[in-house]
Amino acid sequence: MANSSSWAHAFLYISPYTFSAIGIAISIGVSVLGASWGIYITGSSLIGAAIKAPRVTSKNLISVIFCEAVAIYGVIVAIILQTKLDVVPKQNMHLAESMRAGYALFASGIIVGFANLLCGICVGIIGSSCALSDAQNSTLFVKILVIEIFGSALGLFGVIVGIIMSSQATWPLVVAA
Amino acid sequence: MAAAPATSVQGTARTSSLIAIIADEDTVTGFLLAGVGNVDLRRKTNYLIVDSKTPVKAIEDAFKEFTTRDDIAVLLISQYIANMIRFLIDSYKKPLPAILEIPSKDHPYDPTHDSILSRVKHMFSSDPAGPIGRG
Amino acid sequence: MSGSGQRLNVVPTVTVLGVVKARLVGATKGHQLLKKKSDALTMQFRQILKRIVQTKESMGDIMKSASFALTEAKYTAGDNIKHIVRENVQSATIKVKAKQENVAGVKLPKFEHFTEAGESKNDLTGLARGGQQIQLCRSAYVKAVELLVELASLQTSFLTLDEAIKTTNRRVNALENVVKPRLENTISYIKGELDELEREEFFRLKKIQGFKKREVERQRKKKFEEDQVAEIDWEKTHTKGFGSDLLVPEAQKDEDIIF
Amino acid sequence: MYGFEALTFNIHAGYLEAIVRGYRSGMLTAVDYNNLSQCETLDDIKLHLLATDYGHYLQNEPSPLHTTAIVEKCTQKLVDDYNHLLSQATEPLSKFLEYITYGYIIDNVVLIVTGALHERDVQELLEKCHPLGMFDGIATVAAAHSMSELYRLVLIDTPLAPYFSECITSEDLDDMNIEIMRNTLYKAYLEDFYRFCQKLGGATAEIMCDLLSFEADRRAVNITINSIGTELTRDDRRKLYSNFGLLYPYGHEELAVGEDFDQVRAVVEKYPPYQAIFAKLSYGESQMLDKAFYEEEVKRLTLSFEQQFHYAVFFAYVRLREQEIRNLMWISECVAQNQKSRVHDGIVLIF
Repeated sequence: MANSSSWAHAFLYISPYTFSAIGIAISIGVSVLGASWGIYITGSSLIGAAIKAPRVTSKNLISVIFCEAVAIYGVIVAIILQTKLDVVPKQNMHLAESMRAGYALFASGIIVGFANLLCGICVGIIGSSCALSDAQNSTLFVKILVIEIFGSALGLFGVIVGIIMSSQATWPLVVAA
Repeated sequence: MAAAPATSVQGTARTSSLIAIIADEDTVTGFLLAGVGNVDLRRKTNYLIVDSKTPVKAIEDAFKEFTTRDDIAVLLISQYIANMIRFLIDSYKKPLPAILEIPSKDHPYDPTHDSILSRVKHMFSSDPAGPIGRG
Repeated sequence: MSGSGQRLNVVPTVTVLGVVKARLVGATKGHQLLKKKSDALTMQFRQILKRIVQTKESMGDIMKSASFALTEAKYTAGDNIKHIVRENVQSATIKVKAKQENVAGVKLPKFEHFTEAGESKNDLTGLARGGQQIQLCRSAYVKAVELLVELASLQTSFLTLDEAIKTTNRRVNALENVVKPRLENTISYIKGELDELEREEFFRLKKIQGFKKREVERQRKKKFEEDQVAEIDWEKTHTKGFGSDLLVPEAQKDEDIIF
Repeated sequence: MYGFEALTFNIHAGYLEAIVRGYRSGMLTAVDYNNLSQCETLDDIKLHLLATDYGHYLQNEPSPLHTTAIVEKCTQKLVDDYNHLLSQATEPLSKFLEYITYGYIIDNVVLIVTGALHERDVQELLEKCHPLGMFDGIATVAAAHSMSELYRLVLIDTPLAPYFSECITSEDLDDMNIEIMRNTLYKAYLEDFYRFCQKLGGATAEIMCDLLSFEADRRAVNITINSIGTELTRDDRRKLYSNFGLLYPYGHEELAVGEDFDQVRAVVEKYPPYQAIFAKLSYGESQMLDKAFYEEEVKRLTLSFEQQFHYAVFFAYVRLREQEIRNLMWISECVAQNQKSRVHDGIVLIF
């Protein structure tokens, strides 16, 4: 804190709430981005494949649901994260503990958001392949579905770590004497 | 035995003549590939392509035209097309141009329909002693 | 046959007989010659027949393989090849020359195909795809054309020979069944007629002879009667001497119808 | 950015890719071919085809069926599929799809030019054109009286214009063998297509460049073999080779001087991918080469379906359909000509 006009100094003065809010926003926003990305990848292929093989539509909705689940992860984590927010007395605002809580929520939001983004894309691409393969050969559906499940598990890892991370966030509610 | 036929080739060097074709598309294509086709200055061809849309009238006209043109020595005609204008062919008596019925690719050759061959067969079967004595 | 009983309308004389006999000899000779010609033609005809049947059969196979070669060409070079070929047509490179062959005086047309020099436009067809197949197909069709031209000349020969044999045979038969019998009839008629004449002549001569004898007899009788009348004594001696071999009953019966 | 087209590919082309794969699944399989080769008449073939994607096209065909009718209808199916794809495609896929047809356009233009030189009826010529190679104003091609006029009036507006200007000067146009012109154009087209695919990048570039290289090499080998014994000089021959592909440049130099089939074979066998093709042929035998190349091409085209998110499937689909039509033509011709023993010689199984 030698120089009060340095970037690091300025950074420290950002409110932990800002970080928390950004974390929550990233958690849901990026997750939904991932989910929608996955859905359009799957969806466009699915629609095309369904023209020649209409039977694939209902089965391959599972891929869409998997992508949708990614968004739901984001929503869940966002809700969990926002419950972590507490009202902190003003003088505790820049205590180490509240700073830690803010960063924890921020990090957990980033973890969940980007894990879900990539998970969504991953599931989407596999889902698209799944739709195409299913249209050609219906025995492939279950096999690719297994891969898809592994793909969607990636998002869960992010969710788990994110939730554990967010449990680190405690706010100093009592003003130290 | 009769005396060996006095066979002497008299090279009457007539100008070269063409081979005319009335057949389906593929057969014509094949013969054109071999170099039989000819298009003269008035854009008259020496071949007629017959498909399912060609009217019998057009075939008849082509047949009459080819048989009256003096630069044609041989007229090849697909057998199934010949069957359409059988009456014309049967009434055709001139030795030149020679009418030749050829098989087309999806109509296997049927010797019973060939007017020449049927005459040949007729002679062989009805008159085992040979064609002498008819008359 | 139809000719029996018929004869030429001639005057039955010896001269005519000579003429008719000469004609018969001519007809026989002609018949023999024509028969020979017909045999020669028939032999040729039989050969042609055999070859036509053979060639027609092999034509089926050759055309089949040729059209299959075209299929192969179309397979490798694409279906469009036929249009390209058709648009490339300009002037025929394979042509036919008509020659004439003389078999026993019958002129048989004979075709010979020949390839006119000059590069064909189809040389480079299918350069990038299926050129070889196209060339194969082309040679297959050239082979087919060769065969067909041969067949065409066989077939025209067949028709011409058929016609020639028919006329020759008609002539042979005419000679054999009409002309010759008629001439023979005429000859026998003339001969019969001449015989008749001869017999008639003989009879007449006989008659004249008889008549003359009778005349002689009568005159002798007359003389005898005159002699009897004149000199009865002479009668006995003369009658024996003159009338011994003239005593034919016929002559005696007919004595009053003369004059 | 290899591999990342998966992220954005589907925005424009996902739907069409799925459709084209759907079309692919409608292609005839080994079982179908087996059944077809058992047929006795063309009507039997029709009956079999009625159960496939071609059914809709063949059902109204009157009964004395002709092989040309079958081929025509099957081509119609390909054309309809293609037009369906093209109408929904956006840049750059639409451009790519158009590139596929340039080959047919070249064929059509050459056909009409040939016909026009011989003063044939234009309407008649148009009927013979391949439907994939139609473009607006194709009829006016025939209106041109000389080649330079043709270029100036008509071709300048077609996609072929750059190929003409690139490789043919107007002096050349008038006295050029039409077949050489076709191949020169095709060479320019292949090179252009190759550049375009490289520009597209990603899996498309990778697969398409491989396919086009194969095509270029095949053309080089075929041109060499087919020009043996013709008036085509070595330099002219060399000019017809496309400037890319596995054989480029050293193989081309060697091919250009090749004088017989075995020399060609010696040159090409130095390249491992082609060694396998030639290994199937015995020495001196060149007739089955075309089929061997078709088989290799089909193999490569089929493999392109193993990868997703690239344009090569569209190319592969059109080519495979073409091969399928060839197969059908072969089968129906064999059946029509009663050459059942030869049926299996011509079928290149696709899947």
